[in-house]
Amino acid sequence: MLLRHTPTEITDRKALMINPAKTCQPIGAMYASLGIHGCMPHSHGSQGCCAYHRSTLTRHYKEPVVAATSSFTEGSSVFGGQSNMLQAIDNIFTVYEPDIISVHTTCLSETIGDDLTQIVKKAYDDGKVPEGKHVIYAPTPSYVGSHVTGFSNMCKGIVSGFAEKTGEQKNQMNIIPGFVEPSDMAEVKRLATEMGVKTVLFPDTSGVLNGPQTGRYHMFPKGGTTVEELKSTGDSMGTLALGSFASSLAAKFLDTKFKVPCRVLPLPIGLVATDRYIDTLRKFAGVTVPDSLTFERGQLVDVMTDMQQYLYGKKVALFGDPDQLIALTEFLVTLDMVPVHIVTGTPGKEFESTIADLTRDSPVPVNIKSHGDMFQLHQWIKNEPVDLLMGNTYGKYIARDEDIPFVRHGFPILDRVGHSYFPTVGYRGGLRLLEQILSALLDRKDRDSSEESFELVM
Amino acid sequence: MLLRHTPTEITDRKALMINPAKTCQPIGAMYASLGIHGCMPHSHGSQGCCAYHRSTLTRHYKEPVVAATSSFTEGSSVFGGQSNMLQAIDNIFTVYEPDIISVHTTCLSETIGDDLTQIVKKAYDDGKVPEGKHVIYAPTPSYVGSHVTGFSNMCKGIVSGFAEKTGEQKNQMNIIPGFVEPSDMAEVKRLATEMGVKTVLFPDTSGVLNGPQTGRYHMFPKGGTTVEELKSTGDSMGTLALGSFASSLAAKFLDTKFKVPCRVLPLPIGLVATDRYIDTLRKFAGVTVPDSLTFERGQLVDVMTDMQQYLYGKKVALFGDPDQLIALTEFLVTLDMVPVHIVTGTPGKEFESTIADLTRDSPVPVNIKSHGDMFQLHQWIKNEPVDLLMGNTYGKYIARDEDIPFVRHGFPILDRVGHSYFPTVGYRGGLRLLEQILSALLDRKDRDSSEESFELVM
Amino acid sequence: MEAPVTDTNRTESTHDVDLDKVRSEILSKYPTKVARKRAKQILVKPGGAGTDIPEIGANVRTVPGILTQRGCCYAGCKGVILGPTRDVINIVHGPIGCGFYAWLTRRNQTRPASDDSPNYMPYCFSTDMQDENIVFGGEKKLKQAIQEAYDIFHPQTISVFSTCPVGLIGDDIHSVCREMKETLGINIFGFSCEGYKGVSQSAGHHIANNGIFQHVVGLDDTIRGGEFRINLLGEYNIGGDAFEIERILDECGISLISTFSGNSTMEQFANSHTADLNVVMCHRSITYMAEMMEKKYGMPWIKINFIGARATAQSLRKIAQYFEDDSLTARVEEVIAREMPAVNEAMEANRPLCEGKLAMLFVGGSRAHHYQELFSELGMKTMAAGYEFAHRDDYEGRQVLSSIKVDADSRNIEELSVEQDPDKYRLRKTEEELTSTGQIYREYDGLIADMKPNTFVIDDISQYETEKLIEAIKPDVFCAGIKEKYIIQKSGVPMKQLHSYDYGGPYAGFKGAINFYREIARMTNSKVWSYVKAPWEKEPELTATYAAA
Amino acid sequence: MEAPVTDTNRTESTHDVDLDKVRSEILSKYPTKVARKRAKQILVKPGGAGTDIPEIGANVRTVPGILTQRGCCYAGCKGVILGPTRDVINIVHGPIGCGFYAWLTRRNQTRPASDDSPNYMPYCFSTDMQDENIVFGGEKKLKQAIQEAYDIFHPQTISVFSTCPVGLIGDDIHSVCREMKETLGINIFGFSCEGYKGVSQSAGHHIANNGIFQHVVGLDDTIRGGEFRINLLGEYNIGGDAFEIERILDECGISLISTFSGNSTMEQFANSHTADLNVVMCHRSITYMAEMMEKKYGMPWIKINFIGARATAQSLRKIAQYFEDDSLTARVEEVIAREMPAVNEAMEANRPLCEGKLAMLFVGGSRAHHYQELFSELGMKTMAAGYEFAHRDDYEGRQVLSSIKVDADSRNIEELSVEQDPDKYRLRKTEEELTSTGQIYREYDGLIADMKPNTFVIDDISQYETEKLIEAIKPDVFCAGIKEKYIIQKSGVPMKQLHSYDYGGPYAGFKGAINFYREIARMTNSKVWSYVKAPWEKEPELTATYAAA
Repeated sequence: MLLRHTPTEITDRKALMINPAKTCQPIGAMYASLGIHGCMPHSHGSQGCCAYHRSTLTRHYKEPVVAATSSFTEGSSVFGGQSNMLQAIDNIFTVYEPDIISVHTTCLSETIGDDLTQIVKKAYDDGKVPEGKHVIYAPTPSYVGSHVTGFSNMCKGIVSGFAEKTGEQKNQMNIIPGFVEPSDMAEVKRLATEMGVKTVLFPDTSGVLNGPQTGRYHMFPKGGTTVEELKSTGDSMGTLALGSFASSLAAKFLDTKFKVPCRVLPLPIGLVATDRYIDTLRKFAGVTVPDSLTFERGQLVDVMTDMQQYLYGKKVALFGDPDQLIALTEFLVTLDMVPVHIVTGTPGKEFESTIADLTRDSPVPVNIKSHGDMFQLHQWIKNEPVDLLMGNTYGKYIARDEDIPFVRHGFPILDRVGHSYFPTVGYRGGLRLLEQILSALLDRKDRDSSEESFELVM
Repeated sequence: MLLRHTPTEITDRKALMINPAKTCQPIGAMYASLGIHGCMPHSHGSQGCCAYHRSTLTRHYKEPVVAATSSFTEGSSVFGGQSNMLQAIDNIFTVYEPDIISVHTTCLSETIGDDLTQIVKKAYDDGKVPEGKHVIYAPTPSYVGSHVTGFSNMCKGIVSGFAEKTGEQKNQMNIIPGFVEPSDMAEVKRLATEMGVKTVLFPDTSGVLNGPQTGRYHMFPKGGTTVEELKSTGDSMGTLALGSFASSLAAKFLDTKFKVPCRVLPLPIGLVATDRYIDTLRKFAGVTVPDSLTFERGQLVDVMTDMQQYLYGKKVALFGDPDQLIALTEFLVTLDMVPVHIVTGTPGKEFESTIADLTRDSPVPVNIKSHGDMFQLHQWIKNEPVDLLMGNTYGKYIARDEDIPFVRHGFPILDRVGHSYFPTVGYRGGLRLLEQILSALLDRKDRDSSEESFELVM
Repeated sequence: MEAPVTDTNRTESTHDVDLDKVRSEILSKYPTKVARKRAKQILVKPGGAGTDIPEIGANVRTVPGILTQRGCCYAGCKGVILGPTRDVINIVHGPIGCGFYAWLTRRNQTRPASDDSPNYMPYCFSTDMQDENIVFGGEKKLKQAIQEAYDIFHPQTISVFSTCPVGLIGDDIHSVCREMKETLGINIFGFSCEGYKGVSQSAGHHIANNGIFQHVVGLDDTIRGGEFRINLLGEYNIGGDAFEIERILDECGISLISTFSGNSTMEQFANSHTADLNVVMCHRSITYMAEMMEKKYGMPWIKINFIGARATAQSLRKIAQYFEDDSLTARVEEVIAREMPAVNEAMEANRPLCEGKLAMLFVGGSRAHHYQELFSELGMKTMAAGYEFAHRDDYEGRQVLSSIKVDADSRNIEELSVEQDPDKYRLRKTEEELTSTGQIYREYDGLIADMKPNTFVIDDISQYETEKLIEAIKPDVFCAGIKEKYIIQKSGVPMKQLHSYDYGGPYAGFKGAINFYREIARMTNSKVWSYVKAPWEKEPELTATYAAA
Repeated sequence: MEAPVTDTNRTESTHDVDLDKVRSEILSKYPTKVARKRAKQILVKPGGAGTDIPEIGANVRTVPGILTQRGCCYAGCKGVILGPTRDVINIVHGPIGCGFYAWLTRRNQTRPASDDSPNYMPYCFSTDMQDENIVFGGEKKLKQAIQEAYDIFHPQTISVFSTCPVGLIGDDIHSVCREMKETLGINIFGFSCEGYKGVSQSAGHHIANNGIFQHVVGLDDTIRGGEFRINLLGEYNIGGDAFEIERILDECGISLISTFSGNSTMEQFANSHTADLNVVMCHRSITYMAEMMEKKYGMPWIKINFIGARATAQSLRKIAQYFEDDSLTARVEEVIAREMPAVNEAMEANRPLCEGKLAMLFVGGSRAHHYQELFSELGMKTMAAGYEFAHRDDYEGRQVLSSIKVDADSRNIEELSVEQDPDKYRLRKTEEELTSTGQIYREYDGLIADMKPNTFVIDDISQYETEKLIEAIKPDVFCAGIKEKYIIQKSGVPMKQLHSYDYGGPYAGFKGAINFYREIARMTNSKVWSYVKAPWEKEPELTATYAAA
């Protein structure tokens, strides 16, 4: 056994987190910043943070991930990081020539109490920011929330750094896609485009973190939301925030500050959540849903009805980010599957009540935990085994020990490819998820069948 | 062992086929006919043929597959099937109201010597074919070629039944996509559309054999090439035939009869073959390849370069249809993989020479066989084991016995979903294939790793 | 060709649909000649008790061009009867398709005695006839194929199946088989089961029965098993049904000498004439065998049914009744008592989810009859049923056998003339002894007798009729085969394959009943069907631009 | 920020690139202050023999905003040195990220003695500090976390790692550890390895060495193993390197008392002072330990290297030389003779595929030096190399140690004052005895000495410099870490991770050399790189409408 020391008996823990189902804010902020065109993320802290975040993002996307750091030393930790950051801004604009530097903090600079607003102002005042270039920022203390919180904070940092109101409303919708894959962001946009709705989608890492091999390295590839688009978000008809944990903060900011009305929806993973996204967009933008989307929807329903026997009643354990889990849980319930253990590392009581509501008709008791960990999930599984495990790559240890079919979903996925190219949002994404779930279950069936029950037609 | 009687020692067989890698012509013709809008395929033979073909297509697509039959009795077998077919045409137009009936023969009616040209003429002459409706046909003797041959013959039947030349050239290309999935047909079309090339793609089973669940059954769904489009094929700028075994016959017919110039290309599976398709279309139609396609291409190359270590030198056994195998072999060679055993059941010497040419730089001897069978493939594998097996669902028996990672590809796939929704042609299709191959290899790696070498990051 | 989506909460009202009107509407679409023919095959079972069983058109040709569920003679012979037997090499003589389509597609499970016992079922053997074989004849190739099969596999038995062109070109497979049997010294025989013979699979069943009876049954006189020795006829072990029946019989102390044909071997067939009783599941496909064995070897047969918990209990009691042994009777009752609590528990758990819902069953053989047991145990009504390839006796009962006219299609299927075997005939019980057991032998009352009043009985239902039935009656579950499955589901009606069980089963016996209850409860209560309509289809109007709260 | 695609057949010409010009171009982009700093860290090794080793800037701060390969002190302490030991519960005291990122990401393989031997490496333990812990202090939570870890797992050892905010808020982890050690009666100790300490991972190595030396080494005096007893220092068992070295040592009859730290246990560390010789792989990260052990316990150390087949053979001979035992020498030669044929065969097979090609190596520790062995065995030239976190002695050799100025960043890292242990000190060999073995102890000549003339040596290379180097020199393979991997590959240059080996390895020892030859041959000869350009990019002009043949 790989996790040989995990006991079946569950004891209460108050202080020790074991095998977390989250990581810290700055990496989420870095990811969000990469979804802005021409943007260099900057980590205001010691250089290990930046190295770790770049490594993790790189392993997940198998793509270049650049970001700079203030490279704090013991001295800066005592006297504050202003000088490091000013120096960094100067060097970055000189050497790497981005259009934007997007600064996020770390536990270190937050504990010291560095004031980003003041430092950034000083950078502008001191002429460290070349004409037409920008520095935006967000506080992302690692000891609050999770990587999802950091993403959320940076989304707000982006709009608070760029959004303007000209007074002339634009016939466009803002869409904040949430902490999802580049492929998902592209798919969210494609669905809107298919409906004839013009969108400003931000952040947008498609084309950035799933870019082509061209034989030339571009530090700032073609993808990402442009400054011009971001500025226009204050003039949009409305904002759709997908995933309340990751996206509602920025949407509410635009609502409060610029009176751009917002709707917060779950991530459009699965049939019902995608329906909700499409239908909300339809009503918001006053458009008709084209037959092409109704067709895609029908294909998903078709596979759901055709394959229902393999899904019905199958118990699932899930871990990951709250927005993902809420949408996945709803999808699984829609499929007549039974999510029984659901853990996110991200704190937030609304997570537990939302999941409880989605699973209220469950035939068996459901274990739900926010700010939980994978150690607890594993113990739950030992006490109540499941037919399927869904989560990021770390789940493979539980899957192997407990011999459970495993579908990789979420962040990070470090040992397979595909997630950044094929969406799991939208109807097509639902089909992909369904294919993955079915393959996992049917592969297991094939593996475990006796010779007499090993069959050709399933 | 499931195939416990398969010996390692290979003996020469001249008469007994064991575990075929093909089936018979009529099913290919039925599949092609389903790609015509408003068309009822009709099997001129005893009713078992039709039942078997419908069953097999249904199991593969998990969709309604309708087709009628002449329901031969012993009497018709002695006296000829003309009366059955005339009766059938009358009944079909009356009860099911298709726009077209597409007749193919069987070994039975071919052996009897029924003359379709004459019978169809009689149907028209006798007023059995309502105004504006059509009967087209193709001879598809089961004892010649394979299901691919039947598809090819019906493609020719379609153009010979519909194509016209008005003398006024249309700014459009004919594309014959070959015996591929509905998803592939849609993708072939999407690529052309993305290039700004207007196409008549036929047959086109997308939307027919991967249709939506809408709560209403439509015997003749929206998909399929229309009569109007088919008529216009004689006026097109040119024809691209994808897959010489399945598509060249119809293309050459259009070339010979209507002077529509044709190019026969391998199926656009994998990088190089898709390049060839795109570039040929570019030159043929005089268009520029849009950045969006160069981007998709670059994504595929990116995964190929990033994941190369997992692919390099891996030995693969393949079986299936010749057009598929030719394209797959080229793709595998492009990936630095090593196809070592390649079997198609379809006869045709050019298959062996084409594959031999593609694998001429192979580091190991390559076994190639046209008109071969899976029994021989299995024996080859026993003598020279492989790292991966690719083929239709029947391959699962070999994969289990020999414990080989298995990627389902080809026809029929009876125990998984996905093939009809997600293409394997084009660059996106290449990504999907690559993901499937990598997952198969990495899943195996995970399974076989000792605990000490079981790892998080791959 | 459209059937509307089924809405929920509508089962009550549909009990009152005027079926005669539906029937007329269906027939009105057909050309006159077709309508006249189909009219005989579409019955509405009259209301009121004690009414006579009406006559139905059955085992007649399908009209060309009318989409049928039916297959061919070869399918019935090779696919159904001979397919499930593992120790024989079945060579299909013909073009490749026939062999290919019957290769592993029927879910006949089999359990070889050991890891090296023969099991050729995962293999497909074909002569793959080519052009030149059609022109110059295929006998030589067939002979060579048999030789190659022997050289590679050394089987005890090889059988050969003729496909359509073989009959036409005149290959004499039987003489080839005789010659090779002599040469190789193993049992080799052939079936002239060309696809065009008869009007459905049924012809193939008969041909298969004849072949096995002539070439295999009676070859081995060894007495095996215990005191109560039976053959199970017409159980093909789809999804493991036979395994469950074997389990139950074993627990009752009843020895199963052979099953025709599921989890079966030629060895068992050869020995089957030594049993004391034949019990028949599928009345259509295998009763030939029961009758021939009774004539030649002297054992009687009874119709039983292991589909449905009550039917299973009843069938066990019938077997015990035949043997008239108190210990057996006691043991049977013990087994029933042990098995029924779990069955009842499952029944009670699932019945509330299914009660009052409507089913339709259109499958071949006896299943459209047998499965009504399970639906009735769930409180569901079978609103329409019919067979794919039945004869009138399957519908109306064996009492009509003598009144069935033999038409041209049936006349061509050989009826073996069977005599008492001079050595091996052994009368198990005299007629008086049989009568004194208190039950009736060699009898079957057919499907219609068990149907509720005001229901449809339809023979060889067409695709068009299927759509119309669904439209009119809106069943909650529809049972048929793979060709029908997705057509029906596209109408929003869950469909259960009763040929292949959709990779489910077993459904026979006690455990099978539990499986089936759960399966039907799942199908008729699954949430997925409620998502068929998109929100914008339900509420298409647009409320201007959205105003935020 | 673009580097052009590499074309093929260009390696010859790039040997002649004017590196000084390249260097000037690189520096010209930087702001003056930065350029001045980087100028000291970017050397062109002069041509001509016998030239002095130039001085290089190393172990100095990275300029803020300049993209660096470097990590932090915590990464060096927890990630590198303490990570690979399986029988200790490592609790990271801080917000969750630090624990999360160091969780299973370094491919340190480990092989517990049995299925129930402790192995906590797949676990991540953290106090997951929240807001309130930052405000009110985290000591209480840490104490509770230790208690919970003990209650659930009952480990023999627990260690604690401070992350950035812990140092700032003043949590005294050492007193918590002392208290809990007393309470629980197991070994518990902490590391003040806050991320901001020092200028790179290097600070963390030193802190880790100090901690293990103070709290573990010397606890167990049992004499284990055979006649020739060594510790292997600086081998972290990435991809199984340590397993291969263990195999070779075992075949030579050399007992490995402990490895610092790969496939390692606290039990072995506790016992390590009983060995007779320390052999050092990674000069940067672990020589502290060798020096402290020599002072306190009396065993000498030598620098060895198991990367490269010749280097492996050489290292084995050096060990044998120390022990001055004929039988050991003979056995070592035997092993080398047995292993080399396969190595030579692989070398000869792959060398023609690699010969003349160019490599660049920028990895931390000693690997940028060691791996030049393997490239040279393949006939490849290393055109540029440098370290991520080295000090001047790693480049210039230990002779410069005394001349290195201690700056503010280094001064804060504690230098333990070590004395001879009154009881356990045992001088293994006198200086004379050491000299008479014919080799030099406590010595390392550094990377620069082994570089070919006209090559680059660059300390703490930046992303910008990496791009410029690739553009100018167009290497055939580039070695660095995960952050660099895809940036380099986007330029069309195959990239080999020499931290994690890209899920490859082992590359140490004889078998490792064979693996590496094959890997590099694959990378530099793979077809995939030839497909980077689309046909329409190569031949963009259009030839009107296509005319068919």
